[in-house]
Amino acid sequence: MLKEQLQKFFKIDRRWIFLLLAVTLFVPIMKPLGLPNKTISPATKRVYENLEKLPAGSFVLFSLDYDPSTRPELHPMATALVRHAFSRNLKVGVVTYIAGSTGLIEELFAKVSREYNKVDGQDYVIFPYQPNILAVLTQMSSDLYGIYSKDRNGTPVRDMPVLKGIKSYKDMSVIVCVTGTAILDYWVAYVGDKYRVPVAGGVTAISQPGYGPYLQTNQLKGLIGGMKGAAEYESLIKQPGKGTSGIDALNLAHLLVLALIFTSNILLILIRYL
Amino acid sequence: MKLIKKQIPLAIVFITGVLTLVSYYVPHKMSVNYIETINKWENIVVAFAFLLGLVSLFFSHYNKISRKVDGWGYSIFVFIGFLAMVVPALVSQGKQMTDTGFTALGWSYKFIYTSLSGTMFAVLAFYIVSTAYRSFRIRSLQAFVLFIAAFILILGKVPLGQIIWDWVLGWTGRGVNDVIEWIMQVPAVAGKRGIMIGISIGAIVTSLKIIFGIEKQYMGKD
Amino acid sequence: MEFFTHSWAMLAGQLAHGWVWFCGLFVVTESWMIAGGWVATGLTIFLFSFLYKDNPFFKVAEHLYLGAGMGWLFQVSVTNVWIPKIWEPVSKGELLVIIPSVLGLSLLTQFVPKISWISRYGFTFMMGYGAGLAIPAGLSTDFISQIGGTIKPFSMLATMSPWAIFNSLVVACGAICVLFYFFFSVEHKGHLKKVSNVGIYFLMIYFGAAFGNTVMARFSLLYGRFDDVYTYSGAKYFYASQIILLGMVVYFLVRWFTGKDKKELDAEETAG
Amino acid sequence: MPENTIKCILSMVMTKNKLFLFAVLVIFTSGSVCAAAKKAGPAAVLPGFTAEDMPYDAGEAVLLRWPVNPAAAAGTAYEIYVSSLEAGGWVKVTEFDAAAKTGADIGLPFWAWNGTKDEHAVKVELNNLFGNFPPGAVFTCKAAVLEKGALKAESLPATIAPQGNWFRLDRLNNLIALLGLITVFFWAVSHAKRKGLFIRRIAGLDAIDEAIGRATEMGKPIFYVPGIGSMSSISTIASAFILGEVSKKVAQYDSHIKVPHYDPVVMTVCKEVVKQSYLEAGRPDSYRDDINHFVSADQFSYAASVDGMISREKPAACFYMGHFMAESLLLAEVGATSGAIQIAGTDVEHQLPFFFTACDYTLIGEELYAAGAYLSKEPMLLSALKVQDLGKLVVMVSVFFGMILVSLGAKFGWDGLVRVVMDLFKGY
Repeated sequence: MLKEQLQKFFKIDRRWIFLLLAVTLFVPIMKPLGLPNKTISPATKRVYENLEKLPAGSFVLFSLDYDPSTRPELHPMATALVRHAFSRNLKVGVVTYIAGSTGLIEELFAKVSREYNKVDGQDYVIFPYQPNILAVLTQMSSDLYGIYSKDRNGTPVRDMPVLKGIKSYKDMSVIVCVTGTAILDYWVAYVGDKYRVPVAGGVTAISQPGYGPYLQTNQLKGLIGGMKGAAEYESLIKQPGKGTSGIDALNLAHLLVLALIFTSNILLILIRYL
Repeated sequence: MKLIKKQIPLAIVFITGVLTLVSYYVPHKMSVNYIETINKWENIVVAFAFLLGLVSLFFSHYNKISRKVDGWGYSIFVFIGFLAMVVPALVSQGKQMTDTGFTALGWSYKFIYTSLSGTMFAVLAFYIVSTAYRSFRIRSLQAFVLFIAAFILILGKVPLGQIIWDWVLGWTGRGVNDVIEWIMQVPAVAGKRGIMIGISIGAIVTSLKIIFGIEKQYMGKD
Repeated sequence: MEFFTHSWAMLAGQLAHGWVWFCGLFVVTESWMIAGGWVATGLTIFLFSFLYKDNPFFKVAEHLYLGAGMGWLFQVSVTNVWIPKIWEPVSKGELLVIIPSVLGLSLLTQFVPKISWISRYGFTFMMGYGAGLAIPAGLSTDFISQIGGTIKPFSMLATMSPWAIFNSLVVACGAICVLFYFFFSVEHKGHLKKVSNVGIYFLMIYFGAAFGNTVMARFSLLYGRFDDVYTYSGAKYFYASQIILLGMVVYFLVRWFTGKDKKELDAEETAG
Repeated sequence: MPENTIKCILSMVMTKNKLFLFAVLVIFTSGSVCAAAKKAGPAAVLPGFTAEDMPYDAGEAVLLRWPVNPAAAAGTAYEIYVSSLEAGGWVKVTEFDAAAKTGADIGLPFWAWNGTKDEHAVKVELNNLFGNFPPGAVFTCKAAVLEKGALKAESLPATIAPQGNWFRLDRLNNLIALLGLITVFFWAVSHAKRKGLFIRRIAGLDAIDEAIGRATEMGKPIFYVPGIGSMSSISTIASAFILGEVSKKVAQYDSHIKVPHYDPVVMTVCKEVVKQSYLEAGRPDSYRDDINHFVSADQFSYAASVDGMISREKPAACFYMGHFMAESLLLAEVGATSGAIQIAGTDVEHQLPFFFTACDYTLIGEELYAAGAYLSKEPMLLSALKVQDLGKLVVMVSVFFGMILVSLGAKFGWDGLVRVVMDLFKGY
């Protein structure tokens, strides 16, 4: 009798599993649990230190190249980075080479600039979307205004206070590129190495392992990886946000998958030996 | 007649194939210009191919509606969805954002298209769980190896998993990240490289069959 | 003649004025954003409802998505290809663009069975282009560089730790065994069988690791969708998610009680 | 066209004897360099500075070479200046310290470049400095030596007109591999023996008969999903061929098959293929034009609609052959729960894990390409498989011997051997 019972449970209707997953993911959204976040990975810490050691007023360039499909992992990361830059009163410039990210950048800066009452044009500037990344990267090495004469709303940037004294990579303290695409590789290869500017990155969990070599040779001055990296960065700047609640949900979901695999194997053994 | 129907198309495949192949080995400005023009042409032909798809989609759903096939009511939604994206695109000339905020296209892209495609992508997470439950059953040694690799990766990627690993296997002195690093850098690379090399040779042989007209099956046999 | 052109100009002016008014309608105000919240969470819940059972709401969302997907691609191809790459060059007299347009048009002859063979001109061009690109690039990146990549670690033999040497040996032997597994024209028996079995284990590790590696990304996406549904369930959106979810549950309950489900289930039993 | 090639051969010969001349110059000037170093003139002349056209490129770069000065004091740096006739005036291109940018840093293989460690070699790309200039434009370049910021010596300005080269000698290894592959390919195709061609068992393909048989008994349709590749992608072509063989069997068993499409061009090809198969199976009457029907050209709406069809029609067998991306698991999991036998085949290696776990049989990578030959048993296709096996053999042998040679080279310090082997197996 027990064998049939287990057999039935073995062939369980998968909709119960779906319901279980939905609940495990929805609970942390409604009430973040704040599960322990063991260690801050050294790569994330290096990005934090690169921004932390900059004197107030130095210029940071963010290249935010992600779109709605990679938003859950990368948007919390970008928000934490911009919050960190504003909390250190750094001057911020934003460029993008993915058409889909313009909406997300507007949303991010509308929210965060209110928190730190930063003014567009004075404390930060957002440049328009440019399709041909290689041409722009090489042009910015000599003269930024050659390619970006106006910001994304069309106002001329030359006399903006945020860009005072900024002409090319030499005047920028650090460049952080948050993307799920190969754009970070362009920044490292065409800018970081050639013009000796520190480049740090933020990527999705899937593409994180690929950047091991760059980190070892120090071409990349630090890397935030996936939702876990975003949660680590949020705990570094002590501002829990979507990253922290996200990592709680992922913690539970991953353990759910493991628990399910275990039960199905235990059932298999039981049925075989009963 | 056979010349126009069969010989010339095969000649087009051969000439375009060989020219594109040779341009890889010729750095001269002429071959760079050739590649640029042929890329542009390819985009244009693909745009027309898309038109072909659009017309066949409208054709099949229009037939469903006119012949009142059961479930024809849903076909109307195909046209509604199409207009819900194209009309705002016309209105806001293809721009999603202006300084005042969302344009009409920005609205329909964010609330209609992204939520639909994002949701279909997210449904994958449900199916990953049900596939994991169904197929990671250790019936053979090979299945056991598959199970172990997936288990370590899934466990090690989340902080709680790392804590559990340290708690259970802390005595080995190896953090789960090092083990994941090793798995991804050594055995996984060997497996992936084996497959990639096989694929590349297979793809090259098939491409040669196309260029030299041995693989003609796609042309039909009249 | 003069009257004729005058009325044309009047008509054009009307049309332009009408169009500007029509565009004005589409200013995205706050109420549009709330309506957008309802639409987004509604479509999300409809698509997720397929996980429970195929139902009319899913079919509506599915067909809506068919149209929206094609609509989006149409808009992208018009703004990125049709206008900048075909219409402008032709209007500027650069007639070279005619050749690919003709090849593209030839594809459309598919709808006329008698002359559908003309479409071969279009896709043979695409096939030749694809094949010509694939051969040298594939040869260089997936064939020659992979051999180079496997050999490279051994060039630093003098400075490598025994563990690193062991790893590069494992990579090299693993790749060879996997290639053995794919051998077609040789019967896999004897020691050949053992080698290809070892190859299968490397494939299993690769598949397991790749599967595990993508799990986190997919869950993050699902978390993102749930997060959106949660934001649209706020008071600002008049509790959109709850109301739609409730509506779905009520729909399924009603179907359950009215016995429609049972008839359908029986139909499935007999066929299954 | 002809005078171009003559000019190019001339320039090749010219560079050959220029190199010889340059070598003599080096020996001659290196002696004088030591002499000059002692005489601290206001701006000594940097000896042996030459500018030549960068080989194997589209004619947009210049190569500057001059011998490394072994007696260079610490902290010496070089600055490169270039000026074109129209613009005039020196434009500073780059600066680097004495140890960097030697002949060995230029990433060209041994058969195309003889730069050594004891000479500086700097590649200067002119197009992003001077925009795209007309071919034949002349540029003058010079190098300045700075010691702790102070100008110490300057080279004689050298003029050069960069030209487009006709052959990328550094891709010679790629070309030889290609020619070898083509000759073996034609040998295999022309010597296709009638019979006696062995091909090992591929489980996934033997299961096709069983799947179609099961579909006929249960009177349920077969779904054949050709993936989301375009017609020019190799796996889609292989998938169209397999569809031909599968629909031939379906016609014989008088079962029915449905093929939802993502790409209209692939749909037109598959219509042609299926009609032909029904003809060959002697059942032209049971062929219906709506076997191949277009669904959508958007990845996830295609997956959503096919999922809807599979769950509604509960097919007996599902085939997923071709190019798949993230939607592979969406299709395979819905097919699995509707109880169908599932056979998948793709060459997209990061989707193979999902097909492998969700489907009953999976054709891994090149097994998809071999499926056409396996099912049709056509002698020519079977012998073409020999080329694929030979390619794998070449890889195994070169990895094996390459490993040994390079390890020996590294152990006993034969850097030349290591460089030769490494350059052979690198993509340029």
